[in-house]
Amino acid sequence: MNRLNVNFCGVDFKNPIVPASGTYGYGREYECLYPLSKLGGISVKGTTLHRREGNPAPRVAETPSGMLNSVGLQNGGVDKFLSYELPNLVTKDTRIIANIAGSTIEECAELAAKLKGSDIDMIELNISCPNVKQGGAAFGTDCTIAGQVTKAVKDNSDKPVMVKLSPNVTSIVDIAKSVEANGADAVSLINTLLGMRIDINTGRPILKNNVGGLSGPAVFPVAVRMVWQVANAVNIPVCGMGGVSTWEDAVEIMMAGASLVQVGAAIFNDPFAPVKIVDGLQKFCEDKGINNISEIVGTVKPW
Amino acid sequence: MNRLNVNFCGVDFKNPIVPASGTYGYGREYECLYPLSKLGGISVKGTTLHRREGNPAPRVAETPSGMLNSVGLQNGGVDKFLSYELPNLVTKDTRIIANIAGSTIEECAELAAKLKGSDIDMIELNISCPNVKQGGAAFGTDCTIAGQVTKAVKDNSDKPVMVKLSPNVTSIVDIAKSVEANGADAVSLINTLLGMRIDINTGRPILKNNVGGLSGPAVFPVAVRMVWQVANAVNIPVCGMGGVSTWEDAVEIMMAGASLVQVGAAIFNDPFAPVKIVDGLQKFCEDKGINNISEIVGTVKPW
Amino acid sequence: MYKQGKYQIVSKKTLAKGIFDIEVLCPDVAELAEAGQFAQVAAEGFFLRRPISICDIDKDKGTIRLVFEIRGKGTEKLAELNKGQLIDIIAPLGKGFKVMEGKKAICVGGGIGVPPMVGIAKAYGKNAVAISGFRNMAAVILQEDFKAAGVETILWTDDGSAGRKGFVTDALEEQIAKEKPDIIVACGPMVMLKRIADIAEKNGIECQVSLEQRMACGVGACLVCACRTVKDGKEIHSHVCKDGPVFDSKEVVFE
Amino acid sequence: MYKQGKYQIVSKKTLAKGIFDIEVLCPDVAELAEAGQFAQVAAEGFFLRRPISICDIDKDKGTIRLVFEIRGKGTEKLAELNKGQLIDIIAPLGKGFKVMEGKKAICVGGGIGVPPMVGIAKAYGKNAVAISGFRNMAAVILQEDFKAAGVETILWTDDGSAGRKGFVTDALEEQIAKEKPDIIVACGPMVMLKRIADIAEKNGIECQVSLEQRMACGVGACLVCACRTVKDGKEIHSHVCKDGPVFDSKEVVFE
Ligand SMILES: Cc1cc2nc3c(=O)[nH]c(=O)nc-3n(C[C@H](O)[C@H](O)[C@H](O)COP(=O)(O)OP(=O)(O)OC[C@H]3O[C@@H](n4cnc5c(N)ncnc54)[C@H](O)[C@@H]3O)c2cc1C
Ligand SMILES: Cc1cc2nc3c(=O)[nH]c(=O)nc-3n(C[C@H](O)[C@H](O)[C@H](O)COP(=O)(O)OP(=O)(O)OC[C@H]3O[C@@H](n4cnc5c(N)ncnc54)[C@H](O)[C@@H]3O)c2cc1C
Ligand SMILES: Cc1cc2nc3c(=O)[nH]c(=O)nc-3n(C[C@H](O)[C@H](O)[C@H](O)COP(=O)(O)O)c2cc1C
Ligand SMILES: Cc1cc2nc3c(=O)[nH]c(=O)nc-3n(C[C@H](O)[C@H](O)[C@H](O)COP(=O)(O)O)c2cc1C
Ligand code: FES
Ligand code: FES
Repeated sequence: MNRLNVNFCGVDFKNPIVPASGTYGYGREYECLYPLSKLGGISVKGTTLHRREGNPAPRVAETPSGMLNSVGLQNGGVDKFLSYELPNLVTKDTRIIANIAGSTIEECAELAAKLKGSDIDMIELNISCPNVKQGGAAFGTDCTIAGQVTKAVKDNSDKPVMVKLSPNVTSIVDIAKSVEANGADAVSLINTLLGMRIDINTGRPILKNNVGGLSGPAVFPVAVRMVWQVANAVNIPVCGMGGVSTWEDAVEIMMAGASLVQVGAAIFNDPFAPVKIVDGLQKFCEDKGINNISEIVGTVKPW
Repeated sequence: MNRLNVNFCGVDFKNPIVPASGTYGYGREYECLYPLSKLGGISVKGTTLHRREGNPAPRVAETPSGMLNSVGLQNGGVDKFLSYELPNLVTKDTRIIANIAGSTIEECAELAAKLKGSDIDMIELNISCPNVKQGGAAFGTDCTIAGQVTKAVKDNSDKPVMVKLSPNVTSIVDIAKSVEANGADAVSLINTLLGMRIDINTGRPILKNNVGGLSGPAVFPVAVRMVWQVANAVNIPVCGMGGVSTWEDAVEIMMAGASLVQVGAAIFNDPFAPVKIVDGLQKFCEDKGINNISEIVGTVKPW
Repeated sequence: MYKQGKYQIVSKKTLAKGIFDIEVLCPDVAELAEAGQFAQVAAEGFFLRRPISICDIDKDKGTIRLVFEIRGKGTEKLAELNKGQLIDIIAPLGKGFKVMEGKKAICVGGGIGVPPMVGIAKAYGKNAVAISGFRNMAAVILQEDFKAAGVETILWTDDGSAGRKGFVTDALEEQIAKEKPDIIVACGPMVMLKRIADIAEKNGIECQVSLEQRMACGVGACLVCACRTVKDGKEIHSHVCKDGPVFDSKEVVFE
Repeated sequence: MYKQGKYQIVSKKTLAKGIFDIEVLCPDVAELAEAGQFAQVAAEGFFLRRPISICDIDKDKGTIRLVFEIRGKGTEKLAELNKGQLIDIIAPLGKGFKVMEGKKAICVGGGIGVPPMVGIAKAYGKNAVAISGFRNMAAVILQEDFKAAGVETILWTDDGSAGRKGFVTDALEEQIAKEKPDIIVACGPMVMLKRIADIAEKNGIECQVSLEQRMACGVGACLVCACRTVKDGKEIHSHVCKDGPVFDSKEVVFE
């Protein structure tokens, strides 16, 4: 018995585990290890209106229990996504979350419009990328703009829209409430924390972009806290992520309030991480006599 | 030749390594391992106007490459500090940084006034404790209040005042500028990032306070980034901390812009960490032919 | 006074499923150590050290014994350590049990609370009675150690599969009825300690309990290991690593 | 097509100070592997895997060889692995070198860029000339491996303490003058590769270079390992782990 199926914003996921945007491409690279149908869904690489080359390399730096990246949304653009990636993805028997980002509100709206009528299951609106000059974090750190972008995308979309929040803010709850008020069907969090590493031998930042986004197990406690705060403050579902690498982590972030869980950087360490987490959750439910994993969502009892 | 002496806000430190407030008590517990005179200084446990019992236990949770704490400023109060701890500390041949925190602006002012004429070398005004209900983070996340507290303390103090900033903000640069504008002689950063862990067996937060402050190597890249941003935005010196555990880390955060470095959670893992870092820095200077460690401060060359 | 260092493991035994007994050669630590103190043990790959009681001290050989159970990932890592390898410890830490020459003690241990009873029971020798409680026969450990030191042993298990069936608190009441001791020392779950403290108080016997709390520094500097105690009629937060782990039971505020 | 698993180390050798040669029994990987591909190697305690070239492949024995130098903490950890232990790798990854039946190749390696030359030189066998450059005699590695495969070896060192004194680029020009090859394959520092690409172009010889870049996934999914290349006259970001590590030198934009 599959005890893991969850309904998130009206979309049925066979399990709550979804590789995080930007860490899994469009799934092609992992298919030789296991069928993508084992995954609840895939949040694809951030898609922009036009092809982007991203930032210069190096784009990655290791950190204790984590990493910084400064990819800067390299992608082939939405048309390539629709014509080349999506037709392939729809054959994989897994949910497709289109992660989109724009430099202006209009661009975001246009992106959403382009995805209208397509076979994607949901939109994840990224207003929190720390690695781009326009849009990105600038959207995600201002309540008013965050709300406006959300509204623009909702107005142009026929899919559930999940808004991806930045952790680099004083109050993530305020941003979450603002996007909820503007029609977001769900929120996902956390995107990466802004960080920096310096090569002490050269005296230069390791990343060519100087700064980059921190992810991996190091950020997990911050993610759990933010998911918990946001889940308690909004009435829309929460997709949790940030450092999840084991099924225990998935249970923890779900107890904090996440109905859906994305797994990112952990995949670089262990490409099987998402499927191991799925298997672990299934066994956890069986061992504990939990009929459906959704039952644990938000069950943490604060002191 | 000691290549490590630094002048910070007019105070001479024999080296830039200072155990971080709250992680080293008043030094008494480490004296049996090495003389405190090996340290540049000690930032003592956060001191409040009156004795505080702090939060209920558990007050600590382990995290990947780090830990959460929710001590909540347990301390004996400023009078006990002045009568019992300070007389002992002044005999130790190391600089004394009094870390103070108040629930109101008036309390902070009063604390500063109490320290007037005492043998402390500097004040570190903590406006960023995530574990107390009043004051603490509430001060450190608002530019205006941060400025007001700073001014109140400066007006009542005859010592250099360093203001300790919270990383849980959208723009730490804005807060830093505000405290600078209000007379701060230096800033120190980062205090802990707010985080949470849940015991999945009991479904309850591990910390009795539910949430706590994240520190240790996990936060190091965030600290380096913030030190770099702040050092580039203000004209007062920066005391850097957050995850520093090796001399290489100390060099890195100094290159980012820190003139003084505090070492916290690393001490729990290795009580000799601060002295190992001092020795490592000295050797680094010798190997590289650096006459004084201050020469590397802020030397990172961004791309 | 404590030391920090990497010391050699000179022997390793499995006492029961998931329970290990390692003997560490650390003359400087052994020299300072007292029964009831503990060590902060580094587990590779984990940020915080794990507090483990010093089960026994051999000052002549210069060794201490650490007996621990796998409870999570850190102790699992510690269990991988083998004879000949180095273990990184900070020890001895905290305040141990009182040893009163010529006085009679009952040492009560429950489960993984039994190890710290070995050292203190030995100190009282023939004047000590060691009451140990375990879930079942498979979990029984360290009884021979008490006997070898001339300590009278009383064994109870929850299911009666070894010794008598029932809880150590019942065993304690029986033993007090038989021969009232001068002091009771105890280590085990909070509920057990609370009951023992009550029994001690009712019978007017001095009682020391060894508490647990999550720790960071282990030496009294970080203040995370708070426990509620009463001093001069006022409730305050003491610290398990420095003021304890051994406390007079009258001081402890049991929740 | 690649595999991920923990495979046994069947031999370990020290080739020079800080340079290790480990042979890993991984028949499924060896079966798939081609010269020039690499492995993503997990180093215990470190979050990211370390990319290491596949130095040599023995499809009959089912082994691959990884030759690596200690460059930092991760490779230091890898160097602790011993014969009999397991190593966690993802391999084979990326695109290897072209093997053209019956054609002549010059394989140029500089320093730790020499190991990936072993597999490809072997593939060309007697049709290959291996030019290797090292800092000094103490750093010289793998020359016997080339010879055993019937490959002509040319050795230069920066200080002339072994072979001839000078840079491999000079050696390459000399060799081309002697006998023009059909292809040049090279691995080493960027400056060396750029020079070699220029020499190849000047002489109208096809040239493949193996690039390095910091990596995360190693399989083409995360896009961190960008390198500037020219495709259809347009400069784009390709990815070392998937589009490379071996690139046609004409595609590469050397900074
Ligand atoms: C003074 C003292 C003496 C102890 N003596 C012994 C002993 O002799 N033998 C023995 O088997 N155990 C003893 N314990 C308990 C032992 O410290 C824990 O079982 C151990 O820390 C669990 O670590 P883990 O990594 O396996 O568990 P995890 O749950 O993975 O650990 C996560 C974190 O929680 C802490 N933690 C979890 N449980 C406890 C606990 N019960 N007490 C304190 N911290 C905890 C860990 O130290 C770590 O920081 C003692 C505890 C204290 C405070
Ligand atoms: C395709 C490819 C093949 C390689 N083949 C070999 C080989 O056969 N033998 C060999 O000795 N080395 C090889 N390298 C280089 C090797 O990957 C690095 O020396 C190693 O990653 C350094 O790790 P560290 O932990 O010792 O250094 P640290 O500096 O501590 O590593 C920190 C981080 O930077 C990365 N990093 C540092 N230097 C490099 C580098 N030069 N290239 C890529 N990532 C780096 C590390 O992987 C890690 O993520 C290869 C690199 C690539 C990209
Ligand atoms: C290499 C890399 C690329 C990423 N690209 C994107 C992206 O394109 N869009 C996006 O919304 N998030 C992106 N992220 C953020 C992740 O989706 C995720 O929010 C973050 O990494 C935290 O999760 P983790 O700790 O599990 O990796 C990227 C993360 C990494 C590591
Ligand atoms: C147990 C603990 C107690 C702390 N108490 C204080 C405090 O009283 N005052 C203060 O300003 N910072 C306090 N801090 C924050 C540290 O001084 C430091 O800013 C933070 O831990 C980051 O540094 P680290 O990663 O090196 O520990 C405390 C940190 C810890 C871990
Ligand atoms: S663990 Fe630090 S004071 Fe007890
Ligand atoms: S390392 Fe991930 S794409 Fe190359």
